[in-house]
Amino acid sequence: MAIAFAGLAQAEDKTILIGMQCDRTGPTQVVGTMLCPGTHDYIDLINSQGGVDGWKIDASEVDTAYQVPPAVEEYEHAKQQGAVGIMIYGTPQTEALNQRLEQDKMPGTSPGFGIAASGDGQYYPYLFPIAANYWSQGAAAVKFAKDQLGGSLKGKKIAYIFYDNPAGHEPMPVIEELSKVEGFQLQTFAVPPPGVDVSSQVLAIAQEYRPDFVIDHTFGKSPALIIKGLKQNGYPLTHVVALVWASGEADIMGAGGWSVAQGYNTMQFAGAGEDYPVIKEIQAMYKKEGKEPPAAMKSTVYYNRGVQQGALWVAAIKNALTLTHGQKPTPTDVKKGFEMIHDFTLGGLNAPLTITADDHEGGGWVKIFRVKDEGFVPETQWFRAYRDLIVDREHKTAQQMAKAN
Amino acid sequence: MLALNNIEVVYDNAILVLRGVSLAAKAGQITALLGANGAGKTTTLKAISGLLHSERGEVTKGSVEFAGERLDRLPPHQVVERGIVQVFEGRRVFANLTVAENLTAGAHTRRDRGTVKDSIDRIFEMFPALAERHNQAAGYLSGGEQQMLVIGRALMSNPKMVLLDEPSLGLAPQLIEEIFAVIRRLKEERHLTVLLVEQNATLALTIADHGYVMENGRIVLEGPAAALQQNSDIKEFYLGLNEAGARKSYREVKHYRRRKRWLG
Amino acid sequence: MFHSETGVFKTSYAADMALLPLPVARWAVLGIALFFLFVVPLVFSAYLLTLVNLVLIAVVGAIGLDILTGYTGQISIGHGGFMSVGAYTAANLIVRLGVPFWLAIPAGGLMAALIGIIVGIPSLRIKGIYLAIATLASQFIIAWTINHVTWISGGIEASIQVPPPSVFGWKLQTPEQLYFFLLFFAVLAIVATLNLMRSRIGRAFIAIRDQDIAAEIIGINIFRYKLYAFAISSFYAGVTGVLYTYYLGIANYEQFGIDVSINYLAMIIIGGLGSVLGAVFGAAFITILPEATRLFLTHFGGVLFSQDTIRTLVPNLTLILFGGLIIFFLIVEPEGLNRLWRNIRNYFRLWPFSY
Amino acid sequence: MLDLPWRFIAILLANGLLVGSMYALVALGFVLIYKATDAINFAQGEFVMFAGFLAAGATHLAGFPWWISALLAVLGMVVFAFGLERVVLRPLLGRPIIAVIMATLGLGFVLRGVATLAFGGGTQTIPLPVGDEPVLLGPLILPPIQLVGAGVSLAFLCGFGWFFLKSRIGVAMRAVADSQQVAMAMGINVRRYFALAWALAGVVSALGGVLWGAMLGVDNQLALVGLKVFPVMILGGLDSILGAVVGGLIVGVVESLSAGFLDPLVGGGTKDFIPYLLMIAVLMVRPEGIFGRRRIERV
Repeated sequence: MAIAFAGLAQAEDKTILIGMQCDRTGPTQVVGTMLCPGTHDYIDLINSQGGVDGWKIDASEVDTAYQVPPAVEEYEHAKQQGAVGIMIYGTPQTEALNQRLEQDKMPGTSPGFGIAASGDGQYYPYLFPIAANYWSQGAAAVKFAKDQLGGSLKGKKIAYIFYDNPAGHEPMPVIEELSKVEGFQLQTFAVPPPGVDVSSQVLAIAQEYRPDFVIDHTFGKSPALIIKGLKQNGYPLTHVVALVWASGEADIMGAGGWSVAQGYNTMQFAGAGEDYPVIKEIQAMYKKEGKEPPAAMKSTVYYNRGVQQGALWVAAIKNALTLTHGQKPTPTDVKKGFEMIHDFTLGGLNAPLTITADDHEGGGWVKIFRVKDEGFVPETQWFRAYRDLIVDREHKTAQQMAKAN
Repeated sequence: MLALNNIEVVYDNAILVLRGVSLAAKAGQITALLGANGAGKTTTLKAISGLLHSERGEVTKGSVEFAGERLDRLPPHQVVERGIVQVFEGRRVFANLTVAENLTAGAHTRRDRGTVKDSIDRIFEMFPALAERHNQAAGYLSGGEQQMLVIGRALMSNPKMVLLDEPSLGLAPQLIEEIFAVIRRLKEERHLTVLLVEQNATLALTIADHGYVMENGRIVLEGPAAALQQNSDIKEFYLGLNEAGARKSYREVKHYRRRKRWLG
Repeated sequence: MFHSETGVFKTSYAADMALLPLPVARWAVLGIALFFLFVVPLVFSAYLLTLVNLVLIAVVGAIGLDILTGYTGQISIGHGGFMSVGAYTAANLIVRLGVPFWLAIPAGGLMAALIGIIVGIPSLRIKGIYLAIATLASQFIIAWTINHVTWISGGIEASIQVPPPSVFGWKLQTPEQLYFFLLFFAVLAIVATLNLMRSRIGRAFIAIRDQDIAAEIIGINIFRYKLYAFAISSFYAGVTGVLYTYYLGIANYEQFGIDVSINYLAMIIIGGLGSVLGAVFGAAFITILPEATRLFLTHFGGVLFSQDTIRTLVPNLTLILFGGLIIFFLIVEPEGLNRLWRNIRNYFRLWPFSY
Repeated sequence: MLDLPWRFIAILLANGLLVGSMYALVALGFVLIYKATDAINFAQGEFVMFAGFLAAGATHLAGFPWWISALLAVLGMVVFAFGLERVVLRPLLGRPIIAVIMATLGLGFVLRGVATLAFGGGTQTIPLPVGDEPVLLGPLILPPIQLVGAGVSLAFLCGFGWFFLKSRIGVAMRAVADSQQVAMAMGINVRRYFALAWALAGVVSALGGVLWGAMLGVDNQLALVGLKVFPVMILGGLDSILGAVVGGLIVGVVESLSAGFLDPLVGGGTKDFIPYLLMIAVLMVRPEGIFGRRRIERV
């Protein structure tokens, strides 16, 4: 039966297939249910405008529930159906698929998570983080703290509160290294899974350690609890910066709404809010079809990241089609297409992203949005920090990995 | 008052345990049901109290009637509401509940909740040993005290009739006498109807008015207690008395024949 | 396993105890062997083979859990933990010492067995729900340890990338190449367990499950056999972990969470507790269920729902089906898929004289 | 000894006690069912989540004020628990423990799927009329929602404690837990009490859902609260209400102190892991938990 299905999908004309992994169930479902509709909507928008040079895009979604075996299974499925690449979701999944991508010469994207060193396009030729990885995020957080604290971190105290899993550990070495460079004192506070109670860590930060700045790299329920807890302990939220997965509307809602989170700084690799041309276009598309825009759109942080993911794939395919002169691109063409993305802003929703064969991260840009009134207000421009240090670390780690294997 | 009319009990839709048992217990009397292990005495009690249902047993033929009403289709709590309460063998107290709580649980079906406290006091009068330990977990009572407690607990439901299953089992002779004295008193003072299951036939027949003997799921002998006490078979098999001292071979033959008749 | 007893007369106990007592069974096994050796690899697509491969890995783990839970009656909600023990043991040996697969796999199993014995020690004193939660605790403790001891986990990412296994100099990378590798271990697990359960140890396990105090009275050292069961079962789990590691290319403890432990319990319940064949059925069923739901809904759901609804519906319906089937089998068919299979088989048992 | 950070310790202790009493509330749902019916509800976390969704849904979809929403959640959970007992648990009576464990685990999956389909995948709030300004008590800083949560939890725990110890129905429930057969012979309708136990667990879950939901926001992650409860129950003893309270408080305090003092030493989160270690240690010494009753098994 499955063989027949596979045949059906391939029979459609002029369609370019992308495998798309999602997490609509499982521990990170709050992200997936908001992010994936964004990707679909953007691709629907492009298709409704006639596709990319006449090619329709089909993002074939599968729920992996944040587990690795289904991710591998689905990767194989997508590959067999002739997908030109795969949107991965989840750090362990990225690690598991990395070897396969290289072996099959299939491009895969891991926006904002995955293997930090994979920004190095030489050693990870088929893996595209296409957004600031955890190292860049950590460095940017330190830079933001430095700017907020008057340009110097000498003798200051910074607290790093993190989800106690591998992804939560990832930015730590960068922040530790920067503590030596910038001369600040660093203390780390772990939130073990499932992270439904962080009150004692918050007390330890606000009552005992009393840092000048807090960097929050937690997931799930914890960010909301940290916002609420710090607030109740009288710690100023303007001195808290959250990395990208502690920066969604869900976290603000969980904390008790916008009024509670006033001043909280969120780090974004896609713009937050609805005020972007592409979002307006999607809304117009829904209006034209006489449908309500999806509820997920209200959760702008994750939804916009979904739109961004879709847009970057469309951009890569568009580039690939220039290489093939309108013929159906191969996965390798799409890889090259990604590496041709230059100064791609998507009307401000995206950082000025430039991906090259060396830099698959696209510069490591982020932007801080602060909670103000009933929404996110930009606090900084798109920026990046300690770029040399990050790139150097990416190279070194990638080389080590290459040697080990 | 209580009448079993030719009942048949099947467990698990397969095992026939009672094969047509008929007996009657007259109001205000003690009726003894005697028989060896596995004769079906306890099953008979369960058929009356409705507890068969919880053990996947069923009354497949005949009827159980109490004061003119059929009982054999009722769930156990409704049987209790109609005034029949069963006391298990083996002194099954609620081990983790205190003595007083055990008694309260016994009064569960009573509507007149205000008077439960008085009833508890009356039980304590009847069994002073329990009064001393009213706040202790029942699991820590001695065997005799536990037997008193289960009888007291049964009385808490203000029953018209009590089904007593082997109250003497595993108790010291002196305690047994005490318990039996209480049973007799209950009959005399409260006019309680009692169906007493016993292996200890001597004792049972001393306080019973009427007696039945069961074997292999049927009644094989019945009569007034006094008559049964004189029955030579009863004497031999249950009272442990020999007719004569000498054991001769023909007596063994006769024994076998009589035994066979019972098993028939 | 396969029965058509008509015309077969056993003349010795040995014949009665034989693994495949009937001639027809031998033919059936031969047929199945031919199917898996030739038809599957030649006809199935790479994607279908990926599914089959995941089933084969799951078969090893499910049989292992069945030895403990189905045969010995000791519940474990911590098998995910044992799998990660196997995975990291093997990954470290492979990456640091370059150990070949035929050493890495038993090594992973043995380490898991060792940890399993430690977890099993409380089973002497505690049982039922308490034991279930103690095994759950072991899962948390194992995960915590791997996450925080970088000597085990190979760094803060707690992921170790592993090169593919090489057999006689062949690197096994594609689903087709890995298929025979995994098939070998799945068959080994099936045959070994069928034999184990016919042995003295297997009979002791079943005695403990059915009535542990009685088993002790007839002279079975319960504690020792419970530990055997834990050791053997976690050995299988460890091997499963290593197979996953080879298959996925990484060892990562996050993929062996509680959900995995529950998945494996679901496999043996839906398949039928205390039956090797049931564990195989269950492993296949649970592995294929999400895929089947998805394919069905994406291809036929369009009549009723919009694409967007289907995307939300598929994963959640899979959850509901998964949970619902567990409940359904527990209530309606406690002996699981295995029973359904036996019903079919019994029909043929006395064939052609089935009256 | 004297240079210990006493103020910090006091803060952590107070925090641990507050959180612990809310753990105890969730554990109570579990204990109620185990005590009365011998069944283990591994879906307790999902019960809490589902109740949270009911309350949040009533607030956001139907626009009810918070107290009507909370009431609806209680009612909804009671009805749900009744139905569940009848459809799922009753057929499993007398089956091995693994059957009930797996059935409730399966139920957890069903509830997660149903909740997402019915209420969406986003995070919803339960706006209880509780302020955000912390209550200052000497050196202690007490978040009002936690105070309310702990207060309600303790009130209910005391209420249930009284109910179980003193009321006629409570005595009957304990009698059923002690011996179903004897309870039956005493005229206690055992099935009705099973249903009652599940319904009470539904009430407790609804309270837990509203309180925890107000604290954490309502989404599927709310079910994770259930995971915190296992060490609580085992420590206290599965069948003891007092045990649930004491277990909850112990786990709360141990977590709080270990996060405050142990974490910096080992560089990782020990909060979740220490209660489980403690639990295993207690199991080895007292397999029935601190307040649990020892079971006598018959061959």
